[in-house]
Amino acid sequence: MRLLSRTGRSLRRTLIQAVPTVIGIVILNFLLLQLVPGDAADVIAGESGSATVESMAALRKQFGLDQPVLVQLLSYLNHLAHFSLGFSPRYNMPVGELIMARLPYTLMLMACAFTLSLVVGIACGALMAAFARRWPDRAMSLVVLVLYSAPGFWVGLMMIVLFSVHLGWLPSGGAITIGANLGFWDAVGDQLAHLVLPSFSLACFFIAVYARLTRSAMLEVERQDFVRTAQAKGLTPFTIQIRHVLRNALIPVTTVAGLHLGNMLGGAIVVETVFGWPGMGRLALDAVMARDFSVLLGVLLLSSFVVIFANVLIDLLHAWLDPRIEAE
Amino acid sequence: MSGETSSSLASPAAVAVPFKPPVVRRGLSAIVINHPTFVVGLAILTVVFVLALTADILYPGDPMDMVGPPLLWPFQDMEYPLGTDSLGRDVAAGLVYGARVSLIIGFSAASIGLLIGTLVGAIGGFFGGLIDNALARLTELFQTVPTFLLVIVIVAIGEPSLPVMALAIGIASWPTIARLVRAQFRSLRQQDFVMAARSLGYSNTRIIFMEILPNALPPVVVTASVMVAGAILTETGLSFLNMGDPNLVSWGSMIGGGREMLRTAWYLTALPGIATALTVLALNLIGDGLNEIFNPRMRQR
Amino acid sequence: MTIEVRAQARQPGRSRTQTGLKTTLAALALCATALSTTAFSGTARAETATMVMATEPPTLVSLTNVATTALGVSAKVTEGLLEYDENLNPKPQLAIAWEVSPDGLTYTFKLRDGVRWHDGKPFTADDVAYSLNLLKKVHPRGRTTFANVTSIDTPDPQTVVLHLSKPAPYLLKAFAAAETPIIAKHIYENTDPASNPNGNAPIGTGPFKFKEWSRGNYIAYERNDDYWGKPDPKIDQLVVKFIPDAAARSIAFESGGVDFGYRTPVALSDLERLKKLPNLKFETKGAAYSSNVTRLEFNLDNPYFKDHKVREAVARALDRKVIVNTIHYGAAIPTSSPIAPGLKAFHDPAPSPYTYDIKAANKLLDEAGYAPKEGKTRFHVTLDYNPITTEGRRLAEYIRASLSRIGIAVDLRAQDISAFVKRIYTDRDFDFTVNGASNLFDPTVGVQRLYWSKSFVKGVPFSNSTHYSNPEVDQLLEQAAVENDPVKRKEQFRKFQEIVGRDIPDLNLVQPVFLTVHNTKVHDLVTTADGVEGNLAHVEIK
Amino acid sequence: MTAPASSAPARSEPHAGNRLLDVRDLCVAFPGHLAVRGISFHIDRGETLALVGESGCGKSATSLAVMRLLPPGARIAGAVTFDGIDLVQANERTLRDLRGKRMGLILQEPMTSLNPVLTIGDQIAENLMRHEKLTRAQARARTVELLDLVRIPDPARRYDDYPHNMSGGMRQRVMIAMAVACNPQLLIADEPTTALDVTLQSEVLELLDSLRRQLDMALLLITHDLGVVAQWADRVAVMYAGNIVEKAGAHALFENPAHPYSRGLMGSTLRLEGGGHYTSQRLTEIPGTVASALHEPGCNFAPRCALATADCRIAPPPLRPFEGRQVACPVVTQPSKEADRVAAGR
Repeated sequence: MRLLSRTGRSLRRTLIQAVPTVIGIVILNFLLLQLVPGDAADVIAGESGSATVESMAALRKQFGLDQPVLVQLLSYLNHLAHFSLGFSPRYNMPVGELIMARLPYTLMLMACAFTLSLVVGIACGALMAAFARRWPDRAMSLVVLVLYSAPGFWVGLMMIVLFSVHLGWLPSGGAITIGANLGFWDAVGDQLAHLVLPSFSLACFFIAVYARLTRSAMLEVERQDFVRTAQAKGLTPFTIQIRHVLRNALIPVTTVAGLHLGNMLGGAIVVETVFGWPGMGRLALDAVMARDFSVLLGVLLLSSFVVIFANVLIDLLHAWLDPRIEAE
Repeated sequence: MSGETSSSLASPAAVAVPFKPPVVRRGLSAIVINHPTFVVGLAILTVVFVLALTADILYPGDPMDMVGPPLLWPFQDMEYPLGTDSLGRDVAAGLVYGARVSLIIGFSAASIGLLIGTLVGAIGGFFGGLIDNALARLTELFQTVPTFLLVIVIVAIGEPSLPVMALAIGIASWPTIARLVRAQFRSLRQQDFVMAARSLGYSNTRIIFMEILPNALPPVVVTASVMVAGAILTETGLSFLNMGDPNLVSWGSMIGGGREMLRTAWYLTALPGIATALTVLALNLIGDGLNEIFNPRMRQR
Repeated sequence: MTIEVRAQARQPGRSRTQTGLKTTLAALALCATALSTTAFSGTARAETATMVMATEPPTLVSLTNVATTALGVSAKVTEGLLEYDENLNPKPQLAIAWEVSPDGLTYTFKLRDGVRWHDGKPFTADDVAYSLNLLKKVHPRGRTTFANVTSIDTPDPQTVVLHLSKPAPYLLKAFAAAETPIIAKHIYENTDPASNPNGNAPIGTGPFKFKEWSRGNYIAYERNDDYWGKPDPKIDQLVVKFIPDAAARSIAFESGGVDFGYRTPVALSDLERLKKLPNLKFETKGAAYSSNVTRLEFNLDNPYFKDHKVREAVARALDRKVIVNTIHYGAAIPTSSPIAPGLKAFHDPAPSPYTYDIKAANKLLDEAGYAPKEGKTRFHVTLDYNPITTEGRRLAEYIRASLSRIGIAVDLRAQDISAFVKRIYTDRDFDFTVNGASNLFDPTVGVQRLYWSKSFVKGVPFSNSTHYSNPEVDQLLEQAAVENDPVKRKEQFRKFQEIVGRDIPDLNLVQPVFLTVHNTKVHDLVTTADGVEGNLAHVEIK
Repeated sequence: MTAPASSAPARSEPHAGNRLLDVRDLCVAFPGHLAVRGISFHIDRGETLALVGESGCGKSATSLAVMRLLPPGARIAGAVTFDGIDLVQANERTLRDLRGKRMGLILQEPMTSLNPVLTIGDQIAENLMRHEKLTRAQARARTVELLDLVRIPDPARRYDDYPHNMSGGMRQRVMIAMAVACNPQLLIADEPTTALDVTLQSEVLELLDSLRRQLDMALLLITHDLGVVAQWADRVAVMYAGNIVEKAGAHALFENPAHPYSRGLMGSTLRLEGGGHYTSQRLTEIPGTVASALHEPGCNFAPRCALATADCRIAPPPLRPFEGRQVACPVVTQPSKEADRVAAGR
């Protein structure tokens, strides 16, 4: 019950807060994008390798580029008011539909990478805290630091060479094995097999972040008095580490977890390019190249929603973890 | 109870303490011994700095010049110890000049980010009220937009060159600092020394920069090293997507250039990757070390 | 009694924590690997051919947008009147017979009977007439290709007659499926061709029917069971997969993830290694329909490149052998003629008068009055390069290194395709640029636009970017456009190549050789001039 | 305040059976600081021993050393025998089976010594289930009984409360319930009431003592508050700078403190019975500070001691029997006129 009332309240509060942020994002990016040289018509002509004056004019009219900027902004905002993300002339389909085709893949990749980084990160953090100041801690800290320092896509590339080419365990890219019309479970297995490398490549930076965070949080908690009380009860160290120390250390970790979602989505762009993963990140990149601003704004909006919504979830997790919050 | 047996009034020493209590070291030797990681980080960074500074002396020619046969493996031809890339350019020269580019971008982007972030955080944190709310919304806005995408758009606006990239990464990375400084200012604002400064009639700006900022600096300094590391990683990402500055050899452009030959000449991707990882590792180690030095409580462990 | 001091250094009860956490981590790693190995060995698949492309096409019908990616997929569903052999001689497709009047002003096509659209409606001459008229209006090259066509009439459902105001010797080679797609009148009539949903879910007469397009992931086509060319096609499903990363594409070929790809789908640097693999084959045929030329285009309004001596010096500073071997790893043909070697009928193999000679280049620059200042640099210029191909950048880097040897300091400028097109063709804010242009199927359509002074129009990409205007060349091009006699036409183009070769408004460097890479189990992949851009009706998996 | 019901028999021959905890020459060192410098004491079953001294004299370190809960950096030496088991040599497993089951610990700061994210009931039940092998339901029932035992109102409902829902006094009761859950033989209370206000102090101590009698537990009471010692302790050990300077029966110590430091402590405490008014009676001060005396070769208290002689500075004085107690001061234990004069002058 406590959680339910809390959900309603925090959802409402975040949504109210979210509206100005979203409007801000739209306007800021719309103006920013006007400064980008070249427009969608140039792109199509560039790709086609030929054009005539008439075909360029026709394209510009079709893209609505011949109207003044303000009119374009207002038409976009009124589209938004009707909950439609506008129409993408380049892909010749509504932006909403285009993004919805890519959104599940990005959500899958993000969810997988986020859980992987949290679970593995916290496990490593706990292990490092358990062995504090001895060789396992030093060794793992170094490994974690290397993960933290190496460029994500470089790790991805190296993993492709190792796991896909030499060992052949995992597919080198793409989202599913097409045309293999596998049974349901095989399809799920196949999807997971494709998901392993990209999500680890995206997650490796964040595993390091959460591991270091958990380690310092746990070392902090270990100095508290109630840990001594627990020891005085003769509990096994494993129970103490998990039930008492980790349980309290998770609170500072979850507060920070939400902050990294923004740049995890950014990192997804490069990972999606390396693994040919049909996510929103690459769509956004292509949209910038293709100067298809309605698609780019659509992606920016949806990714902001994903980040805001995820923060609401994290806020709930935080409240569940820390009963003191409810007393506010 | 080791030592003598009990005897007359002279009485034995109550008990000779059987071990020497561990000694706590002070001063410079303390830093070296208590924080090996910090020293290692500093050492690596100095090596990279020296390489970057002496690039002209080590490799006087233009690193992008096609000097040798293409695709030489490292140590295959001692004239090019680390081999050559697909266009016959010396990889070693590329790494050395790349160090210069990466450091320049790293530090300039971080300083832009620091500048904006500190200003926004300080003003927001200090004045509070409407300004703080607006600035907080702005920070949040920049935080929700995927940072990398913002960098790409800014680089697409300006032409992909060193200054534009540094500006783009700086603009995309200031929110982290803003949040940190704002939190610091909000807590430091209520401290007594601020009341005292106010009572002496100091102006707000003087209080912000001369009184509160020095106290808010330690965590900022620690995050600064992490920001430099982040900037270098973002630059490699940009160059990897062929958005880097074509007139400069950077580690990112070398990784990007070597990407196609991943199957055959994987050293073209591996070497700059390791160089990047090492430099970023050094910066992170320094960040950790600074954190421990500034944070005495940690030292007693 | 000595008390052995037990160091309290270990927090009491540490050993149990280590073992507890260690076991959970080991278990986690174990199940991850188990899961992946079982799933990946998929069951046997119905006969499917998988084609790989680097980027996703904007549309599936090359009607209003002829991006190379669109050309790659359009013909599978939307066929053309004719197809062509390696020497561009026409062969029947939707048209079974064709006749050109001696004066070249009337073209008559006899259409195949009993052909049906995928939605079951019959295919008739009205569809062809409607298509050609629409192409003339909306197709990026339609205006020039069908410029002389004044009217099209359909005496009976199986016959189409084109009437021309002036002869168009190149027209008969324009009817390939990807270049001139024949679309269904009942689908496109009174709709806006650019935003017609058929572009995303095409209905045509081709061997494959559109099944599904998962954006950013793949396009799936299924066999058209009542295709007019029975027993083709011999495969049940054609899948087009998008892999943006070159290294990943090489890996896909090696691991059998994809069956074939065209326009050199793998990294050039990987060619040597991949050629040793037993399960891969490399085909040079199938690229005759659109031979590309990589060129260095001078902006003749630029103070330096206005001077012929400077252009000649640059010409003498570039070694085409190095470009072929180092930049293209051997997969290119050196050329100095504006007409690509691929257009065998018109290409003049005569070598350029300006051979590779660094000393002569330096002398020319001295004569032109640009003495080197403080030792080395004569002057600074900026080189823009077309970002679409990776070779473009590497060629720019080669030019920069070569010109530094004759004292010209070159700064490279990178931008994406849209900024590049705007800078070169609209703003004309460039010194010289590395660019590529396709000669297409005939010099009048593919080459004339680059050298004809009237085609210098601001804002129109791939027009006369050098701003070259030579009345004699204009006259030759205009005559060849309407010259019916092939011998005279060949001579006109030979003379054109000689003049341009001397004026060098731009330097034609190499013609990249587009390789089609396919698995050995794929047969009859390349049977026409446009190769994989054709309808792949005869493809078989054995 | 009533005098302690009965003080333990005067120093009598230690009969092994009754001996619960025997500490011999215990040393504890932290990095850079020698906290405990070789102390010895014992506790018999059902007896309350108070360890009293200023803060920093090593009494808390001693309590943690007994339960082997010192932080990793610390070093320990000497022998601590608990019911026949030498805790210094014992391995982790035996120690863990002892803690909570046969030894209970109560910490000083109720605000921070309970896990904020677990209910108080779970934290008590945890101790029961660890040692008594009870099912969850049985443990819950037993916990409710325990909460009732420590006089927490409406225990069934309060089981599911979190620490932040309860007051300081309540939380200390929960700590006590937790410590006595498995009916331990020895209870160690490290300044259990220092953080509470006075009214609560006596309530908690009275509860502690009644439980001690009910469950026949020995109590090692660590405090700096002489009032607490006088009222609740059977025997007292006075600690100064890591050493025990005097061990005596509580009653005897208050009647006639022998060691100069004990006397100084007594002098600096307000005595109500004496009827003295603050205007007439000055509280005596002990000159100097603990730190200043730390590194002296001989008796640590010498620099601050009025009776200090040359002998005191040679070697740290051992505990020697004197008037039915043990005192570590050569001057006091040696029958000389000058000592008597000073003693009489008090």
